[in-house]
Amino acid sequence: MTIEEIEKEIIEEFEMFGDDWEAKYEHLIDLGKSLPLIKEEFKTDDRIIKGCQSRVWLNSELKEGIVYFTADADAIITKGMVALMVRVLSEHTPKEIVDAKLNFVDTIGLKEHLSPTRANGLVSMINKMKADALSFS
Amino acid sequence: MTIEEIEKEIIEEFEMFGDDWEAKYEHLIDLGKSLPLIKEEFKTDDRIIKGCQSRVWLNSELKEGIVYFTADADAIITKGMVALMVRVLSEHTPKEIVDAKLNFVDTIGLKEHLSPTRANGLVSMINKMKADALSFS
Amino acid sequence: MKELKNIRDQFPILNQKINGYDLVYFDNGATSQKPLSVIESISDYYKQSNANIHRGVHTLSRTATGLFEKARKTLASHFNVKNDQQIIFTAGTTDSINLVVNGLSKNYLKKGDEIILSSYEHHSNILPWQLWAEENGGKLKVIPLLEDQSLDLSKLESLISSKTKLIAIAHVSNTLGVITDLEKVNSIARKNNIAVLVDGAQSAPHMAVDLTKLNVDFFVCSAHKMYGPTGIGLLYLSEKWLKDLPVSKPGGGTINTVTFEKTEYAENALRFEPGTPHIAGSVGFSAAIDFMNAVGIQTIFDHEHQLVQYAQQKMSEIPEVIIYGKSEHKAGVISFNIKNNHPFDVGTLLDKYGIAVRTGHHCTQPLMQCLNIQGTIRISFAIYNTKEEVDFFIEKLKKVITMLC
Amino acid sequence: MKELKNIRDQFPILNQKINGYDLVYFDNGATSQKPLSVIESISDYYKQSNANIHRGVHTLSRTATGLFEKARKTLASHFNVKNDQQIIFTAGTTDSINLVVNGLSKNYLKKGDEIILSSYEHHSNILPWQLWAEENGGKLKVIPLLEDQSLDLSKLESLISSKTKLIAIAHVSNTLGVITDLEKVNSIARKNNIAVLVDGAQSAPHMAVDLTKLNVDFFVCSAHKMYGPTGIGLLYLSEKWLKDLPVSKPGGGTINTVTFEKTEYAENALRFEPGTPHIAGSVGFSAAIDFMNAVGIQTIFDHEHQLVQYAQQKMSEIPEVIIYGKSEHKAGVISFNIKNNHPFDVGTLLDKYGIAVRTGHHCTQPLMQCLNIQGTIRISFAIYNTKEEVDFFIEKLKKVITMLC
Ligand SMILES: Cc1ncc(COP(=O)(O)O)c(C=O)c1O
Ligand SMILES: Cc1ncc(COP(=O)(O)O)c(C=O)c1O
Repeated sequence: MTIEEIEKEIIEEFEMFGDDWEAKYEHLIDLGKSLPLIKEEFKTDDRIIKGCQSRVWLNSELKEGIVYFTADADAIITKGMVALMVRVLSEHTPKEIVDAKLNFVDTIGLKEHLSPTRANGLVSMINKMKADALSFS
Repeated sequence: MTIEEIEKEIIEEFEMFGDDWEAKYEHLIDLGKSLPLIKEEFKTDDRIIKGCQSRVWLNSELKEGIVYFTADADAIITKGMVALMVRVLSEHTPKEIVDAKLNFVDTIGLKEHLSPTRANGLVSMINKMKADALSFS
Repeated sequence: MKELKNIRDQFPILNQKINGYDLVYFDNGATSQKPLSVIESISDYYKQSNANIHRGVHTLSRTATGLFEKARKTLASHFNVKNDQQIIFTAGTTDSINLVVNGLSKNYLKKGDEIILSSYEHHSNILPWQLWAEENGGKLKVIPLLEDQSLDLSKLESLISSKTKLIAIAHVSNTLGVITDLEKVNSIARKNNIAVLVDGAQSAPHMAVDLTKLNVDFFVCSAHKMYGPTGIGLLYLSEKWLKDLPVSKPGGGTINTVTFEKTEYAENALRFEPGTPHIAGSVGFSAAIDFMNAVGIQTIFDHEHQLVQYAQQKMSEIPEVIIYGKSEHKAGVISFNIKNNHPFDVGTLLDKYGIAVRTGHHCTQPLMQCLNIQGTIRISFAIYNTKEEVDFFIEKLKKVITMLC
Repeated sequence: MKELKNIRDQFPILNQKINGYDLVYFDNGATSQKPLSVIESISDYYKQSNANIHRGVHTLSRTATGLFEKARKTLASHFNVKNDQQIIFTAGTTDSINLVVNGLSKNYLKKGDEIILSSYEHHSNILPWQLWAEENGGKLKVIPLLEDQSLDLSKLESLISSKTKLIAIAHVSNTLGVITDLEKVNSIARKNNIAVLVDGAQSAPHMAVDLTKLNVDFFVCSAHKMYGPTGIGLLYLSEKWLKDLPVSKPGGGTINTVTFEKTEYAENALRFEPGTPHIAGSVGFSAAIDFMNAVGIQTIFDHEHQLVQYAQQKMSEIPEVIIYGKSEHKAGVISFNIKNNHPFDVGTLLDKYGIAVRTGHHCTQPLMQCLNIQGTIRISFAIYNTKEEVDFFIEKLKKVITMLC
């Protein structure tokens, strides 16, 4: 699937909840609760992306021209967002990742989590994902 | 004359000008222009009372229980006010000086010159006159 | 006391919806909201009286100078300080502390000297001392916590050595709400001839502070936590330090005379207020003090105390809640966590219900290290908060816990 | 340009009587008046968006943080600075200069080093350097004046030695209005590898300043002289100094991590903004910049320049008037005296006619010593001043001269 297709899939998934933000957040929390997305051995300090409050760990690997992300976060909502980002961006080419607009965050009504004034590490994570992709290209 | 009698005399003198503040200030300037009120030898740095802008020199002497003030200022309006103060307070007993209310300044419409936020040395001068009188008593 | 309804009406910001819910503002420890009287005092200042102060011969400048100096008097009388020149206007608590540290490091603090802090100090009352210590071979010592997260003052004397020069201590912990027994701290300090700086950022908004009675060397606080504007705070100096504290931040207005070779500084508060001060801020600060006194400081304290008792009672009935700072002696702050959850998640979800709380380390990372946690959720009250808001908060907190757990 | 009448309407304070006369506000060099847009941006902030910034998870805190960071961007773009982190909010010009001096004195400035100032520096750009020099065995050197009271820059190179570390210089003299040839100063400094601090307190209000083009190390100014609020100012750091300037004023918000033993400071502008910033001030500062740009900086400069030319012409026709700073290259300021009269008297009487001027040394005592005078009377213009006001001033000045002489 292309990045846009995955985004579309996520949008449809969230559309089911309509305006019920509580249900949306419950879903996000469930996503966050799914197994750790990163190997314990990768949860090292040099892989931490510091947000003001919640910490995010990111590992990026290139295999045969395709980037693989694994990640984790210590706050569960951030982790849910991280899970979405990994789902969207992982297993694509560097160029696809760098070009991704990630409009879905806006559409599913979680835009606030991408605001640079938000006290989490998510914005930095996306920047890091793109930077890593760029460095592979 | 008592302090109050001199004050009354000054009030009458200024009443002649009615609401004409220009005339009042011209009179004040004339008072200021009258000969220096202090002997040149007394215009020493230790006799300076520092205001923010205009400087006032004050000399206080006690002779037979009576306080004699002489003073000068480098700004002419301040000097006019100084002349009035000396005229009112000089040649009285320490107690009379300390007790003086100096309401005349208010009545003749020059009250602003006695405001502590005024950038001249007049308030400090009156404080010094009273302090000197107190030290003599 | 004015009726609470009436008081809330004076805070226009409270009358708004966040995510469709009425705003519940429980982040007063970070900054309080401002009553109309404060907001209008600032606009009025700019619309009617604005001018630069000191040395001005013109009418507006005299008016502005008068307002600024009246604000100083208002603060002096509020804190029961006899000589209003002991009240210095600064940019806030942090600025005040830095001014003291920089001044003291000129003569008073020497290489090898020691400063005592408490375990619950705010970064603003740690970092300036730490920087001094690093650069000058000084040392910081820390008063430990008791089981109930109040200070173990029985350890204070054993921390004191012949090198101890100052105790810098919060009057009220911003994270825990715990009130420091300053009388005890101060009597130990006096006995050992040690200076005391009190960080009153979290006490001045909530309780009566009598600086003559307190009799410490330095007291600092911020207007913005006291219903006043941003950008202005206070530094109180004892009579001794008003004379003895060296100028460390000079500039226009601080002087009697200047040549390129040599400067003679002014004798009074002005020597510590370089440049054009925050005149509008002083006017707003003064209006805030008037507001607090119109309501009554004791009324504010009692009201907040009741809210804390009530909320703490309700919260302790929720099994997942861990409350920090269980001391009875505390001001309007509750810090807590939800077992096995990150404070950030709780804060994010509460915000969805329009409830503004603070989460994280609250600029007290060393305290977090003592408690061995990453952060807490903090609710903190002001006079305009209500029992109904606490009820709503409790209801939604329970909901959030079901969502997260 | 908006019509001038229209502009005056935006300044409510101008619409008042002083001693029965219309206020003529010619004290803009001390502080400017504020347009409604600035006043209301501050009230609106307090009525709608007030919260403490950074790290906040709740909506209000995000809004307030957004406003504060937007203000930083507005300033960066106004001064043509690419990285907005190079814009530091301070309490004002004086505060900015002290922050630079304290930071530089940690590593950059060494015992025996020399600083070059100009003859017309404001006390705020003398005293912090002087204090550093006194305490650290440093030395201040002074660029002399020419006959026309502009700087004798031909002497600059001869003042430079291998010990010279910095030139601290006003962009525009607050007393004389003379504009410094910064291009020349800066090219000499670059050639000799010397840092340059520009005191822009009197240029930023009156003319376009392109900091990328100027290419100096430090630039400082105050909002209150630029139609903005009190209590806030700016410190611009070059890319190099944003990295290299040591933190000298630490506190809450400046850090990444803190323990009692060691602190790791933040990398960006935050490291220089300890404690709760003047958030309302940043919002007002930003609104003031928007106001200036809506009118047009060039329009402001031209308008004030015309007023200066006009007033100077009229004043030079009065035989008792002595004007200082006759350089052609000047911003909206005229300093003068009446022969054999004290400036204080002239100012006092002008105030009686509702004309607000500044008198005295204007915080430039060393310049007064150079000119061998006690003080001057200074009139200084802003966009809202008019030719009619100048006419009224000239008429009353003549009247005052007859009263005094
Ligand atoms: C040239 C110059 N530098 C510095 C200052 C000090 O500015 P502030 O009082 O806003 O700190 C002023 C203002 O009077 C000034 O004109
Ligand atoms: C106890 C304590 N000290 C110091 C500060 C710093 O105050 P400000 O940010 O106003 O400088 C705060 C505010 O967060 C505080 O709570």
